Amino acid sequence: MRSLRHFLLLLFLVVVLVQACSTDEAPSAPPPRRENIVDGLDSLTGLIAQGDYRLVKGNCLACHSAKLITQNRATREGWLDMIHWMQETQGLPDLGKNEGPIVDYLATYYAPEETGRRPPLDSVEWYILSAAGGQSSAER
Amino acid sequence: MRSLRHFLLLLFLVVVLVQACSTDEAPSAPPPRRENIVDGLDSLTGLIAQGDYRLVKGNCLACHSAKLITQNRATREGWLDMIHWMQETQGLPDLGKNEGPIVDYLATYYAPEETGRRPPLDSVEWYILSAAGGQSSAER
Amino acid sequence: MPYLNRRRFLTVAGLPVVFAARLPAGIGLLGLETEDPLPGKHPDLTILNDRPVNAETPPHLLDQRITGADRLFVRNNGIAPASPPADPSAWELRIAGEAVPEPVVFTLAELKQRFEHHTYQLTLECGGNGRKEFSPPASGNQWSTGAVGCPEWTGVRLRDVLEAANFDRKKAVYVGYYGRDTHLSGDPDKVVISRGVPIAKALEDETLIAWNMNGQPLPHLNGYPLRLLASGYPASVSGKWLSEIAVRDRVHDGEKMGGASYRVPCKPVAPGAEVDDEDMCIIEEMPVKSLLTSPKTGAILSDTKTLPIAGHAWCGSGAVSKVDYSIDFGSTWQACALTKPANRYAWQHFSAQIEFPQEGYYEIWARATDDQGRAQPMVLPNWNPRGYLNNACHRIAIKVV
Amino acid sequence: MPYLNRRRFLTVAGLPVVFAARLPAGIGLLGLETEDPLPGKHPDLTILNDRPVNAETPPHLLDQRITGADRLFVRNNGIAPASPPADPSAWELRIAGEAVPEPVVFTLAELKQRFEHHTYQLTLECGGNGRKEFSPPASGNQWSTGAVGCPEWTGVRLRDVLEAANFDRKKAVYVGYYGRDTHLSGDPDKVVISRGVPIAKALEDETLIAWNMNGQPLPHLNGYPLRLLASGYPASVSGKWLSEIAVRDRVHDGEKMGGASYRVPCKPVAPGAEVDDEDMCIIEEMPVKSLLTSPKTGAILSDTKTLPIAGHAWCGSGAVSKVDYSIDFGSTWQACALTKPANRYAWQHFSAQIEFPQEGYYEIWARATDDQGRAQPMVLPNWNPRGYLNNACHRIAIKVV
Repeated sequence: MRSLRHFLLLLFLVVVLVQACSTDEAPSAPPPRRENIVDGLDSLTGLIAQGDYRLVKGNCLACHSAKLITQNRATREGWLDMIHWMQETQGLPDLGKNEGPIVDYLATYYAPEETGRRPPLDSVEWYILSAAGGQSSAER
Repeated sequence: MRSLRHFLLLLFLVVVLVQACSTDEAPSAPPPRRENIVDGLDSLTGLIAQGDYRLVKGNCLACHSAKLITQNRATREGWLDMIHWMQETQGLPDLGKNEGPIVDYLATYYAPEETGRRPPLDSVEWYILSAAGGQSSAER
Repeated sequence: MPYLNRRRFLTVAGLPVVFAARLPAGIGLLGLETEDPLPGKHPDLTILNDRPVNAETPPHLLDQRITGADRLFVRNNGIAPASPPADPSAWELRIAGEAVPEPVVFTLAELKQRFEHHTYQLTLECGGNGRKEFSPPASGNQWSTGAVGCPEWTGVRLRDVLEAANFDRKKAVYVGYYGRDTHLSGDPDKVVISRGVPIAKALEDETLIAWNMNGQPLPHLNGYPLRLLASGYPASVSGKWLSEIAVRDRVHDGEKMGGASYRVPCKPVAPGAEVDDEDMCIIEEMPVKSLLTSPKTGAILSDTKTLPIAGHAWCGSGAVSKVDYSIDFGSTWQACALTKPANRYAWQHFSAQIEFPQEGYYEIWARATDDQGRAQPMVLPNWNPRGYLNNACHRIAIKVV
Repeated sequence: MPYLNRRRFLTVAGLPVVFAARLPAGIGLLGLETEDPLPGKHPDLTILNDRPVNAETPPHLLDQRITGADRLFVRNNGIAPASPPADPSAWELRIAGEAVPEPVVFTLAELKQRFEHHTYQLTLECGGNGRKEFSPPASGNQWSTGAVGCPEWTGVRLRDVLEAANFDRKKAVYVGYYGRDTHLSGDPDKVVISRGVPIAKALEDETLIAWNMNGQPLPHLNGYPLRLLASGYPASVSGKWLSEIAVRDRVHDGEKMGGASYRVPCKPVAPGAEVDDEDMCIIEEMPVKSLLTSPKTGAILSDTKTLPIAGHAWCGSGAVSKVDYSIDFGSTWQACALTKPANRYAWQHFSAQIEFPQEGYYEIWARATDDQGRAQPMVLPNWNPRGYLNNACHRIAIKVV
């Protein structure tokens, strides 16, 4: 089993190298989405592109979207609880030596914020509403 | 005026040096409160003992207590506004080249927190209250 | 070895992957797909998660009295069936469980033919709607206000079907459902979610096995071709892609009936408290709530100080008895006009005309009160570990200039 | 060169001081003093600032119906006179201003002898009480809930004294005060604070020139030997160490009458907005408010589910008509018993007996409503740049175990 996995990994790397050198892409096809960083975020996943974010990309996104990470906030303990819950009930394997760095990344960049019992109204997009009629009248 | 100030500063430093070497303190007197750091705070003022906190000690505490700093939170712009208000109305002199580092310190260590329209109840000190009678009955 | 297409290779290539080589067939690294994750849905829905698909509806898109199929939120726990059934009329529903003498199977065609059809407008709200406001934060999809909707549903009564299966009224305690979605891990033996309701709720007139939403077949993401509907409870009791109903002789113990899932502390706890599983209780009726759907937040009034407002109000049992609004952060409240519900569990519509006293920034807060006198709180109600049941008042921002 | 004692040297020595050499005589680096900054005050007052002295009272210490002198908060803008006057009876009060034919001076002895004495229980509350909760934060002393108290004050009516000075009723618009505190900079020519009230407020029965608190001379930090009292307005209109009253023919323009001081936006603004001075209006009547003073927050009930609560409620004009409490974050409210005020502007006392339905964590919220139907909001009311007028409900935490 172990040697099979090693073989597959080797095969995988070979294929990657071969593919990386191939130029069989039609010139008119849209370019593949490459990993890059826009406004500090990994453009493919929206993860904050600092620290060990690539470990998170490599270990967490096979089963769920990065959005499940980026929309959440938790302490180190909270993130660890979620990982253990995924391991116990959702089939996530042991993360081995990557667990520490992954939890560090999550606890650092997706830490809880204090919002109190009623957060402020934020990110309001202002627009002009005419007295003549709201946008809703057509819909009701 | 300028040379008088230089003379006073020189005199001041001389006195400091003389005092620093003197041993005329009675042995039974309580030790003078020395500057040191406890739990990350400057023990004399309660300022966060990082960055240029000594500039703040040296420039801000002649007119008001450090508590006016440590209980407040503001953005860089907000702290600068307060400094300018003190200069315009309260007699604070120009801080010269220290202004930048002082404002940096304040904006870094005393930055605003988001608490929403109703902050949580925090730092509750729990105690047992007996049905026999609250602590208030004696006072009313 | 699983097939990996070129795009997946390129994106996997740069990563310190320990897991990629073990990817089961058909599972890629997420966030890298370009297909529309919300087929049939309004483009302005907010996607919270694309695997599993979770998307909510901005308040102003819920202004319709009957929620359009393209606007009903999506809260999936697993992966929807890959493709719709070739022949939906052959879709099978099995009735089983300890309180059924022997399992019975009905096809969708049989259900339609054999039982009386009923149409109700039924509110569906995710138990975690409003989770985003929890502090300390609660894990899970960070729903804002839009995991709710109220379409018209057509189907047969669960009661009629259970009676046809000759269920044992004395033995029956609970019903539990099973559906044909797939676990995120890809493991076909894992149940995604299997929840249910107490038998009394199951036997209510409005508890339906439904195939139509607003006169059309259910949207694929909302359970096509068949789903359960038990309005007033968290939407997770209303199973999608419905394949089995178990009539249980005990409280159903399916996936996501235990632990912290859809359960809250039996006794109120301090924010951030750790709560043992044994101290958690299943959520039943949802609390009273309302949503301001018109105008959209952020309206600037430049030529008037008068503003008509409108929205909906609902609760998990009984009815909403009044809705008030405030423009002074709850110091004073004014009554809104309020309609009666189309039927039990349909949301009600409120409206009012606000006259602003002067120019300035205002927040309009809406507050519904149920027929037991319980009002929406202005602040987060009881904290719970998973962030359920936040029915705090909805509010929008307005400027009069 | 100013005298510097050894302790000051040692603490100054290590600093990058650019300012120390210019220190005026008597001014040291603060936070380094060991003397009691609050002579005569209860040791459990919370010191917000020691130069100028600002200290507030924890809620449970305000449980007395008549606030003890040792428990009244201290909000000084400058430095209190260094030492009490040798002969307080010789303390002089000057009545001047455009609406007085010519200045008149009364000694404290003359005031006591010539005018009728009056005793009222008057609430005094800092306009910035509650500032701590503002978000975005507002600069200034971060008062929690304790910049309020309600002692009994004895003195003469300002009206009687102004009439004796033959003030011009037609010309008079406002009164402004001056006191004998010293500016923080040490500059004797700088006025620390000089505020006041519209003439109608000045002429009310309860507007006093007072020398006694609870039958004893005023505490030094609260204005000994003489101060103004105009209850219902921010406490900053009630000048301490009172030396002059100016009867003005215009709105008083003394120190801290303009800019953002004790003023709020004339029209409501969004949180964090920048507001021009010309768009700010002077605060007059304070809003309705209440404080839960018993039990102290944090009570754990182990042998009972019954809890008596008590506190006070007040407002800037009229009276408080009811106080309610909630243990479910405002979903439902129960009425408290409420006393009538001892006199206008005295706070009223509320009480109730709570029966908790089960064990758990509770917050008890108190909400007062004035006789105009305006209630305390559960959340921060209108935001303003300096953080005034936060009358959001007070609440305490309780555990029933």
